[in-house]
Amino acid sequence: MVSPVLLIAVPLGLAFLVPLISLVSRRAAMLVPVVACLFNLVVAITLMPGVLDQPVVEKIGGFPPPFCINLYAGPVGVLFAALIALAGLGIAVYAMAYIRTGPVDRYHLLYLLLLVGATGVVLTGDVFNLFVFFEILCISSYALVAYMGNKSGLEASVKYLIQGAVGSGLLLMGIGLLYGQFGTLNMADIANRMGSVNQVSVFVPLALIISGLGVEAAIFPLNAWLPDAHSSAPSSISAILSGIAIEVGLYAMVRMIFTVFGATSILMFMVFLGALTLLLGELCAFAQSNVKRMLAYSSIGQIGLILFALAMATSYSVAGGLFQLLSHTLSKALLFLAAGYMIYRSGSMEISSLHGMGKRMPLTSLAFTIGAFSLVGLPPFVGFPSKFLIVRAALARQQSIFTILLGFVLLGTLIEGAYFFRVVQAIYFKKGSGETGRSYAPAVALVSMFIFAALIIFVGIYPQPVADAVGSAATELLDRAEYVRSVLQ
Amino acid sequence: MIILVSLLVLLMLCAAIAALVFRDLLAAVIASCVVSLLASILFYFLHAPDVAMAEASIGAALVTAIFVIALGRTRRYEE
Amino acid sequence: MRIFLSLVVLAVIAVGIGKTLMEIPFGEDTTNVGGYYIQSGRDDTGAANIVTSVVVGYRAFDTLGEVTVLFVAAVGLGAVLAVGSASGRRRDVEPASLVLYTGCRFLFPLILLFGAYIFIHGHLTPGGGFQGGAIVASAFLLVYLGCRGRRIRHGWSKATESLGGLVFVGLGLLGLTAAGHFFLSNYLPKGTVNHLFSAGIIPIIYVAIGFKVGAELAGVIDDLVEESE
Amino acid sequence: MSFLESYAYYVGAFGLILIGLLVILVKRNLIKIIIGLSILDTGVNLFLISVGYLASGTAPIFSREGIDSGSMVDPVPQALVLTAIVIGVAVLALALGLAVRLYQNYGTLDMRKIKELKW
Amino acid sequence: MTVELLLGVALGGALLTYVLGKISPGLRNAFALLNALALVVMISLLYGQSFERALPLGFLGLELSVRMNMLSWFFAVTILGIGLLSVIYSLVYMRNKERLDYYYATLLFINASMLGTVVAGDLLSFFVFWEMMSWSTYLLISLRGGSKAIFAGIKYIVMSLIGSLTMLVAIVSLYVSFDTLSITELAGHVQSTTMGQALFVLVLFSVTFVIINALWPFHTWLPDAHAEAVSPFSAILSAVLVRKGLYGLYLLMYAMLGFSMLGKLAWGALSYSNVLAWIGAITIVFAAFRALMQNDSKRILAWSTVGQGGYMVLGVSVATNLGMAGGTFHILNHCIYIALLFFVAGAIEYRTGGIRDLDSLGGLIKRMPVAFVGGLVGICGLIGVPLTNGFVSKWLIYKSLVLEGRPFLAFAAFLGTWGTILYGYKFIHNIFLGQLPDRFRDVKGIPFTMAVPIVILTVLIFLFGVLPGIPLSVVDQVGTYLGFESLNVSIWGIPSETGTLNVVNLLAALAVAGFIVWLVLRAIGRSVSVDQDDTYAAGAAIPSGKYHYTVGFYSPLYRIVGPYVRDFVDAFFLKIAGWTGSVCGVTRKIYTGFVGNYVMYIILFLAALIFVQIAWSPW
Repeated sequence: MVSPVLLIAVPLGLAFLVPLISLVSRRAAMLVPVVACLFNLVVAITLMPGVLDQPVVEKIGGFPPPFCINLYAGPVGVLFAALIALAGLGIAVYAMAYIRTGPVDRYHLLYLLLLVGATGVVLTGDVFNLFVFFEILCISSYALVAYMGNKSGLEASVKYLIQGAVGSGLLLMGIGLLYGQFGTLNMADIANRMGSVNQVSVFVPLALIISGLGVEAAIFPLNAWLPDAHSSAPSSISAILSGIAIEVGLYAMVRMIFTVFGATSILMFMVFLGALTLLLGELCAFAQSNVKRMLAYSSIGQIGLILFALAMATSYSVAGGLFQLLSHTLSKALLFLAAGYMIYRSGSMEISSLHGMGKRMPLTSLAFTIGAFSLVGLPPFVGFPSKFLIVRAALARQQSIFTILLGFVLLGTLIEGAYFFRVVQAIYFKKGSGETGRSYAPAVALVSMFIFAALIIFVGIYPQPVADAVGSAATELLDRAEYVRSVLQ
Repeated sequence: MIILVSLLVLLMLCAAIAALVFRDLLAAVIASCVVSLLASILFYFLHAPDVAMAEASIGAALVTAIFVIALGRTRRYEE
Repeated sequence: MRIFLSLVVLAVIAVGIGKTLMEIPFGEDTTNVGGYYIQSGRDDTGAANIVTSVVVGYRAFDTLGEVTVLFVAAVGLGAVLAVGSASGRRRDVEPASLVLYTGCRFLFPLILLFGAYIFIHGHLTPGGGFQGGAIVASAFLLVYLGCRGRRIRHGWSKATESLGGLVFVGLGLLGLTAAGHFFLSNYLPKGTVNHLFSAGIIPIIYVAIGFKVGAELAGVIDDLVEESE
Repeated sequence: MSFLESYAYYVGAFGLILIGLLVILVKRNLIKIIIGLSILDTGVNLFLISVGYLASGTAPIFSREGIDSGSMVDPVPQALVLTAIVIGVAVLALALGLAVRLYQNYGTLDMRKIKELKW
Repeated sequence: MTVELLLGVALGGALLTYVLGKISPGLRNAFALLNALALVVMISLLYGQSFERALPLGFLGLELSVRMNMLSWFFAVTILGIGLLSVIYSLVYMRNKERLDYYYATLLFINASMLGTVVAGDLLSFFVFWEMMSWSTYLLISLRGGSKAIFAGIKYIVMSLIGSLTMLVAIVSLYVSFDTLSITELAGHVQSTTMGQALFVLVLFSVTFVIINALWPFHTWLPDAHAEAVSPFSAILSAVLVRKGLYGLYLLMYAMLGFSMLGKLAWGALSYSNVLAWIGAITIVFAAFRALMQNDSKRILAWSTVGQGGYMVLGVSVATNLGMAGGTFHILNHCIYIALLFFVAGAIEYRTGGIRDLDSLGGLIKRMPVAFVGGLVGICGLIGVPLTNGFVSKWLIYKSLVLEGRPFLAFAAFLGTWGTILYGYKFIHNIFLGQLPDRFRDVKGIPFTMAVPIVILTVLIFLFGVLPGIPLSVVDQVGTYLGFESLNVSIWGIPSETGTLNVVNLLAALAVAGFIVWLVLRAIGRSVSVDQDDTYAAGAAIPSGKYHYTVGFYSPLYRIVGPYVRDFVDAFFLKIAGWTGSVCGVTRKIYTGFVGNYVMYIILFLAALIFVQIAWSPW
């Protein structure tokens, strides 16, 4: 019997082990995240089939649910956990080669803790516990953004920290108000009692929580930290931030809205917000000449797309949103990883310095291209099935407002396509100045990139298993009563 | 009792405003330390001795110390 | 202009929150989970201090996360201050006066002892691992102030941090194999309430937390005072 | 008087929260902003504790036999605040570390001058 | 012989080519050639078969299928045939260039995905192959590098992305309504749809197909892309890739919607077919004049591709069996002669060191006779000179227009043909006739493997021109598959009540006319050939370069019509792109860099939420 708590406890134990290990050898610490992610991946995959039938509610401490903190390992949680472990594994492997300077043991330790925080957020069934894991996620990402110790990294990190701290303050206030009204912190319990209070009075906590989580989820007016942080962090960290951190924030927000508050009335607003975030993100990305900043803004756009899909709140759309989330994780991680080594070789983040990279680093460039195509949603890459699902969901609403919004969303995709294709051209067809010799990224980094590329193509061609998992995850997210029942039974 | 509490609250808010307006950062830090200390007393009045202890030892003492150390390595006055 | 805008915006938020607070009457019993904890906390966990029974019993998982947050911050601070640091030099400052020096040396063990008392008795009296740890750290702060030039050895503090965390997680994981098959379940005998050796794993966890928090906060101060390595 | 009785703590808590936010909004100095964060945290903590308060209650500790368990204040917010305080100090420590490094790199802590990253 | 195998060979061959190229270039070339040849053999074995089969691999719960019928077969054969010739041509043309592994692999991949679009049995796999075709084409257009090629690539992919996004919406909308994407099943369901939805879907699909078929006003990507791509690939682009748009229109208009539905979508004269026909007519005229203004050999051909697309659409939108046959046959013919012409232009480019500027070429007839013959025949086909294939198809289109009583459209088509004659003549004249510039004295003839495709295509033009019955029987089967009445095709032409197309009679008439001309010329006497420098101006010999009279060809005409035939659509699109850029520039200013502002956004967001709730309580 595998318990979902292992997904958190074992990596955490390994993380606590790292200082001891690093007393012996600093470089040995870099294996720890790899081991932890492999373990988590195995556990999550083992849990997956059972969880698709019946969610596992893990009572921590063994008390009955409203009184203990419970982990809720439903399809969503386990899917996210698997995704975190998978992306975490690939990026950890990459970082083994990529991170060479500074206190590497601390880097890998913080990285592992970031993954632990993310896993905790997606598995927990308790509001305050979610806050705590969220803080683990955020604080480790503040530190990691500044890891390189350069000016821009520090600046980005400070800005991120200030906004993140304000966000978490608001979140905590919201949680406090919730506790004041319901006297409980268990998500299912709050959901259960939600009907018993005045709906107006739960709005302020909802607004606080949306604003608080929205900072980490990077929805439109709250996302100013993202381009700075993602572009200044080491590329492996940009990859995990873009691939996991903001998605986890979005998950938390959606979980709050769907399950805890059941606030269907605000969803239309979130749909608009998603479309707006998408358009603004893509517009800003279009104007960038710095490749990592461009990727960062594109993450904003993608988050907008995911939010758009999730907030439509039909089983199709939520499935599509989750699928898009997965495909964004894989693609954006791949893009950042590939861009990382290209930037490393060319010494500059400007797109113009990537000219001729197709010849200098053919495999890395190929990886970048695959990521870019996938993100734009071209078949046969993983971005296509998710885009297909989202379009289907929007059209299945059969309302002209959704069709119009879909038009804006697709306009965003078009802009995204334009700037990604521009970069791909710069890589392949523009003549680079200066050095032209071949130089491959280290084998370990290439292996990691090709794990992602292979997944992108494989899931793109054969999306059915993912689509099934995502489908039942959507059912779980939308079925509030079932959530409450299975926790409080 | 309630008058005492109200006074403490008032004092605390004044300290907070002082932290807002002081241009001498060290004074602002001390003001925020006072805020924490008064909050700690309020915690005690609210029957939360654990929290009062934690706020006093962590929020008032350690945080202030960290602030002062950090101030020593940056500059003391706002530009 | 900016201040004006800020005030208006904050006023709107204040009004909104104020409206919501009308729904949360002050000083009245609105709890439902808390009531259960008060009723059965003593029996469930064996701790006299219900806050402790919540912190290390019912919501021990939060506490694990909390310990991790502090750990993250300590490690992160070390990473931030270590990488590409301008100089590895220690700032030369004049030594403290003899009175201060002697006073510090005298007080240091006493404060340590007090901190230890606080976290060992966490399940009985107010206080616990965090408060005790903070007091322990303040002892080290005193050393930095009074006995300049002395530093804790990083190896030891790292090992303490590590072991503290490992004990916590390890105790929790043992719960999976021991009685009840729950993470962090209290499987040790609970003893008699209000005795030092009671409440099962709670004192052990609190001691571990105390050491860990002490080491981490001291490490934080150390990192900030000196640019390490 | 009854207003004070009911809301003194809330006023204090939300006063702190709003002042903290105001500091963050209008101040440019990083240390000042971090002070603002600390005040914000204190305010939130005070609010949480006030939520759990029971007018005629006692501290939730069975320090001696015969304490009426019905009159204890809610222990849960206290547990939460313990956690929140530690999280707050963690964030503050990291922020101050970053501030120190930022000062080494930029020679200033004025956030208006620290904006190499924009657009 | 199954379609799955065909697709597998095509896709696998493309990937394998890349891998083999890493081992040995010779092996790669041989394999690419073999692969292309094998595909042609396989597709010819599939002639006349008709089936539809589900693929073993589903996609998101949808069944994917492939099918084979005359429509698919017709398009597949043009794709694979031109693909083969293009590969043959590339062997020498691309020699000594960089990135050949990439080139061959992508070329074969494009062919494979085009093949996929035409054999797809459902709209989803159609879309998937379509997108694969789009991005792989994008990857090859800019192969040459240089700012122009890169601009062409981005222009193409953005237009193409617009097209595919609209198509995706259309396809998904059909899927949402009918829960199937199989083309045959949809054909049944679509009849029951509402007018609004039918129009929605039709317009969205049409945008896609009009873009890829480069009809006005979405033609702007084509001239750049075709001119900047390497010549063998330009041939593929012009000959077959562009015509995927027509395949799409066929599917949409006839295989799925059907006549009755199309007939219902009309408000007076404003019917779908009419709009399409007028778009075709505008395209013909506009493109003819634009082509006339060009001075770049490949750009002329590119614009002619735009114009010829107009003819096909005219034929298709007339929707009689004659028009249909004309349109379909014109696809085949155009594919043959435009490929030929691109091969010729490429050969000139190859031998002259990359010169495409018509002002600086000339007199190459003696140096490159094979190219001249190929070029002349190709141009004749393009113009529609009798005895070439272009004549037959254009004749069918004109005839159908006249029979349907569309004089204005017919006039537009004639006007376009006049333009074609003018620019066709310019093409031939400026390259092959006139003086030979000194620097081209030592130009060699076309290498053998490049000549092979040219000769084959030249022969085909004549063959189909003289014996139109061979291709027309296939074209007729396409027509009958789409539900048109069968034409009565004989090997020499199409006999019918309203005037018979019979190439034998034409041949006889032409022979007589030719004989008379010959007699006249003989009676007048021979012309005298003089040396190039044998001219005098005011008694002084002028250096020969000065009166290279191909410079400024048609310049009086330019002066008259030039101001009116600017490509204002292109300018408009570029302007939109520029606006987007400035909007982006403004938008990004939100992120001011000052963290106080950022926190203000957060607080403002929260306050706005609360304020709206307090004021109006919508939530």
